[in-house]
Amino acid sequence: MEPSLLSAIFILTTMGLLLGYGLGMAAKYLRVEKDPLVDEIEAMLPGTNCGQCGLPGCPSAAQALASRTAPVTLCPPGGKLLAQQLADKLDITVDLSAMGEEVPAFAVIDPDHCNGCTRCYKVCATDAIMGANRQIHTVFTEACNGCGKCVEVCPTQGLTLVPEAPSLRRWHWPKPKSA
Amino acid sequence: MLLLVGTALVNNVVLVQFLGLCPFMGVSNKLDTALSMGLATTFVLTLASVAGWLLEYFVLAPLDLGFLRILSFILVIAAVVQFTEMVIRKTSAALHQVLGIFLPLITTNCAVLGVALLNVQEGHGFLQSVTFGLGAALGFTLVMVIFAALRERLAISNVPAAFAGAPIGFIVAGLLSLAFMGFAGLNFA
Amino acid sequence: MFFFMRKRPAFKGGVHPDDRKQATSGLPIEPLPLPARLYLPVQQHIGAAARPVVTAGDTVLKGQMIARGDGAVSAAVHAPTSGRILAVEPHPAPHPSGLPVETIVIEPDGEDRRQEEPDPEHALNLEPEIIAQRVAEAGVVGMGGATFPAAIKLNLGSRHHIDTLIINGSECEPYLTCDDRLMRERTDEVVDGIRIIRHALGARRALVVVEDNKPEALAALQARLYEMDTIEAMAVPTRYPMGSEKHMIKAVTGREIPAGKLGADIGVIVHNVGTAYAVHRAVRMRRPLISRIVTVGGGAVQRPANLEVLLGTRVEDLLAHCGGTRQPPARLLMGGPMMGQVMPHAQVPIIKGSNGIIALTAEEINIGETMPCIRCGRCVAACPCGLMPLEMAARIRKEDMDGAVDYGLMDCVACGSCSYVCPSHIPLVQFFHHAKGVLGARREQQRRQEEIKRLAQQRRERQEAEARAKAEAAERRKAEREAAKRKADEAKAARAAKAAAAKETPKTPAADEAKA
Amino acid sequence: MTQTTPVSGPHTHAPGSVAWNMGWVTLALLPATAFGVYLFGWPALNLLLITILAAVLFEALSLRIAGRPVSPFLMDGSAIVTGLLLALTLPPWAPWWIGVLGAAFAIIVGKHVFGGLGQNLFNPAMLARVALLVSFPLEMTTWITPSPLFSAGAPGFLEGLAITFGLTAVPDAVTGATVLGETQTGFSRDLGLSETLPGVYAPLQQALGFVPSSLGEGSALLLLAGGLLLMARRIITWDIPVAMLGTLVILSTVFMLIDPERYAGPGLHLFSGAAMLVAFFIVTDPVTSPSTVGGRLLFGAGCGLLIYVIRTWGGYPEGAAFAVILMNALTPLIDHYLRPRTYGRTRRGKPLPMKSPEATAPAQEKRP
Repeated sequence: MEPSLLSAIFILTTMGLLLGYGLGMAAKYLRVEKDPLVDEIEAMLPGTNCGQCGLPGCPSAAQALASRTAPVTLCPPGGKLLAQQLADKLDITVDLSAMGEEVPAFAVIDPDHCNGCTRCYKVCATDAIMGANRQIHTVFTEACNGCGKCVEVCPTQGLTLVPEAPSLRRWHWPKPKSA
Repeated sequence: MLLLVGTALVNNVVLVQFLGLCPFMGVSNKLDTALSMGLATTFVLTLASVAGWLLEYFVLAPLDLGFLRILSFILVIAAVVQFTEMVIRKTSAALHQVLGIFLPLITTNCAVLGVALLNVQEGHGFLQSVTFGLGAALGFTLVMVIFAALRERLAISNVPAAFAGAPIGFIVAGLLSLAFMGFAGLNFA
Repeated sequence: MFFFMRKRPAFKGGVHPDDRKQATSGLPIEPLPLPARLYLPVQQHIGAAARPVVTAGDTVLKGQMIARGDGAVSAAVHAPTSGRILAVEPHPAPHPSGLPVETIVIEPDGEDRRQEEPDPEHALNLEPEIIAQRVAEAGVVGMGGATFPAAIKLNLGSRHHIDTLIINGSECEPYLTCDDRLMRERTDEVVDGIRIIRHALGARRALVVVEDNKPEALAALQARLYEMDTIEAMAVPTRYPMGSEKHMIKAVTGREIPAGKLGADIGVIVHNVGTAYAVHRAVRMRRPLISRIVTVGGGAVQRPANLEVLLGTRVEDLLAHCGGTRQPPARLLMGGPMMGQVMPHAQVPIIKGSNGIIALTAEEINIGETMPCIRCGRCVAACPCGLMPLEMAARIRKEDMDGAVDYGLMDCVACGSCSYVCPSHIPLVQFFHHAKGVLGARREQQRRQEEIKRLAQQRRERQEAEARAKAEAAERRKAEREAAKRKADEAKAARAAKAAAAKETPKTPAADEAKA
Repeated sequence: MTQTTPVSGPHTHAPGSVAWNMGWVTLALLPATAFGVYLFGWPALNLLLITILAAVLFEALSLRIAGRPVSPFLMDGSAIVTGLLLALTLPPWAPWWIGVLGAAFAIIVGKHVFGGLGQNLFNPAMLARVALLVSFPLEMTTWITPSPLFSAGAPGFLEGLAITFGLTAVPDAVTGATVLGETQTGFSRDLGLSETLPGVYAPLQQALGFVPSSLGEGSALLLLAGGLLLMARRIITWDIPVAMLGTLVILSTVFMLIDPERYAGPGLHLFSGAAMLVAFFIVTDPVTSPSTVGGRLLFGAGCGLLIYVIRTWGGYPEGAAFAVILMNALTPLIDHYLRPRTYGRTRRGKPLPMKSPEATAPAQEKRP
């Protein structure tokens, strides 16, 4: 073993040790707790655990988003607005033109079909449906976010999702054509 | 001083010597991230050229371990980058999250290692190697900021779909280096 | 040559459209005969729609309130003439979208019988609150086109120290001459209205501001204000958008309203000349706002005129009165060409804010094909609010609304100067209207999502509370059952012990069994 | 037909359009172009026509590929202006393929790759000139001593065609160097200005343009006249030309006072090379210059500074093209930081502080 080889090994190991030790100290001194990202994303989601994203609930959806295994457009009730916020949060550029300019839709109960079986308001995540046993039920449009779970559950197909009619208050200018 | 302007403009690290292209293309989408990336690289690069010089003249030259130069430089640069990453993660998690993978990548940034090695190759003294490192880093940051502003302008203009994103970025980088050729042969004699 | 000697410009930016007022500035105000039907929308002002207080079939007198203001920011609507209410139903609103609005339809009976009116009284010794209350009852709103309920501004006088009241007679929109004629023909009523407003606000001085392209109006006002010390008439250079509140305050007092604040916060309130006239009729003459002066103009109109029109009269009646249109207009506008809106058809009613009906031909509009933006910066120079319209429009085109807000979208007053000067004919203002609409829709969606998140949270808590309650109840019942079982065991054990004791003393068991 | 779909915003418009602007720019350039063609004869005319034709053809080609409607965009004249400007900066007797290649680079890479009119980041004409200068140094620096159109030595029509299409080599006798080229070679042979200049530089002659130069840059006075016309018609704004020429004059005067031997005076800098053409027609291209007055002043000053630096210390005798491209690269940065002050806000964007303390004294007690 020539001397230069020996000294080479010696120098590198000492430098490695020295720098390793220095970084160890710095790591302890600059420690940062759990990644706060997941909680922030969960706070942004609607929190109704409606399952339309295919994941059991909003916390697991947040987890999937944080680990970037799920697209930001996974949450229909959140719509384009939530997708845009999530995209900004995770700093990814996403093409939202695919999501149509969706008009909020509300569940509407057809009185002739409703036999008061109360299955729908048990499953509604926001208590938007009101009605007693064997009485015709009604839907609070204010509280309904159009998640559609009640439509699936209703035995007599009395529930349908109806988009909101255009009104002067909600109307806004279309985007002009640009050359 | 002349050396500083020379390395920053005349043979700019990115546009003339074509070093450090991956962060140049990767992090230049937004102006403020490009600026912070430039500053982080300046910090690392200047430290690296100083450490490079110290290593060369106090350790490698006396024991003529020239063959160890690249290995030891990379070791030191990696340590400095790791330290920088910890500082950034501590000070602003947002910036750390935005820079993301490109922060540890400074270690492999060819400009950082390149400048350190050039220092040794040119036989710069201590002061010269610091100004050389600083000049290269300032050149890098300047060009990063200019390029980021250009890409932000491209982001809001309707570039044809075939060129949108990276392709137009490469074209603009090419045109920018074409422009920097104007500084070729600039000497204040 | 004397470019430098011009005194400090009133405000930065702005444009000089050719004012094209010659056609109607010389014509006196002429009343419009009573139309066949009157269509009065409940939403003629900024704020909540008024709530109808009449139903189909009622007969109403002239000046009777037919819809009450709903809440703080609203304005009442009154019957312009006596007649029968045909219906309260949706009719097309005077809005480019052509969407319907709740409208009260009156069939005039031609007698024009007025509601019995208390006789006029001296208004200047009334308390400001009473003045504001009368103005609110009369349904007076900003007549310049903004239609902000005037009573609210009068109440501002009590909460802020107002030192200057500005009466906006600039009328910087091309074609419109309704304010000009009002100032010339009804100077006394306007001046009286100004004195009432100044008294209500407690303002130290009042300034009637008129652009120097209307010398006759200025002369009329100055003659009338000659002996008054607290009210003066003031000429300002003709420049669009002098009529905008922010820029009139800057031109007259040199002060700027800080972003997010009101004029009242820096001690200045601006009212339109028409509003002053309406305040005079409401407070002194005790007459509600039932009619207004409308300029009918534009290249396509046979005989332009300034008409005094009952609110609710349909645009087609105005056009018919002015001899119809020479050719189908390229665009039929309500309001001036700079900030006015395209009407989908002529079957829409005149409302409190419509200061003009302009039927424009294609040449007058100078429609050009929209070309891409060449970043020439003329819109930046023209913007009176100091914004960068091209940068905002570029971001809106890319659906980056927040980027547009960063560039100052919320400070834009949509005056139209940028679109006016753009060489590429880009409809910049429509981009900004679109962006504000989308942001409004987003805020609305955000509010609904928070609401729904709160409801979902409430439901979850209710369910957990129920589950806990059920669990406790089950717990309690279990505990009771055990207690009961335990008691039963003890009782059985006690009985067994007694029975055992009874075996040793056979002689008394029969009695025990009978008793047990 | 009455407008029924909702159309917002102002329903009246100031006169003027993109085509109107481009038309005026072409008009303002005509005198200098005509003089250049007169000065350098038929080959110059051939080169000019070929370059403009190539520019228009490539524009039509790019529009078709991009699927855009060809007629409105072609008619706006921006391709003609780009072709014309490029031709004016080329050496007068350059071969035809220089013109065609330059037009291709300018229109395709310089403009349509970015997305067409208004989207390009660099001035197409200057970009093409830089690319040609770097790739074909010989053809781009063969300057011709002026031989007016019908004078003795001038090539006839057929000869002109032959020169442009490269059939006959350019005779050496005819070539000469521009003033800047002369000073450059003089320094390399470390001759002071006092030795090199008298033989080459006569201020009046230089201003009028009877000197070797590129096709359109000879007559500084005609270019100046064209520029002032554009300013009077409000097609271009005064700030960029004044800032650029001002900086050039100030720098050259200061350095001339320091060492007249080494540094040329303002007269030479203004009237030689591309200074006038660039100041009024190229640097004021609205697409690649900042959109605020402050931004434009800084932009012009930057161009003047870079032109002076490259001309005096740089490797190339004429730095105008590089200077313009470099400053174009800085335009987005200038636009990002130099913004106008918004009404009711401070220059940094915060709402204005309330000057008079918020006197909320109720109105009662101050009633007169």
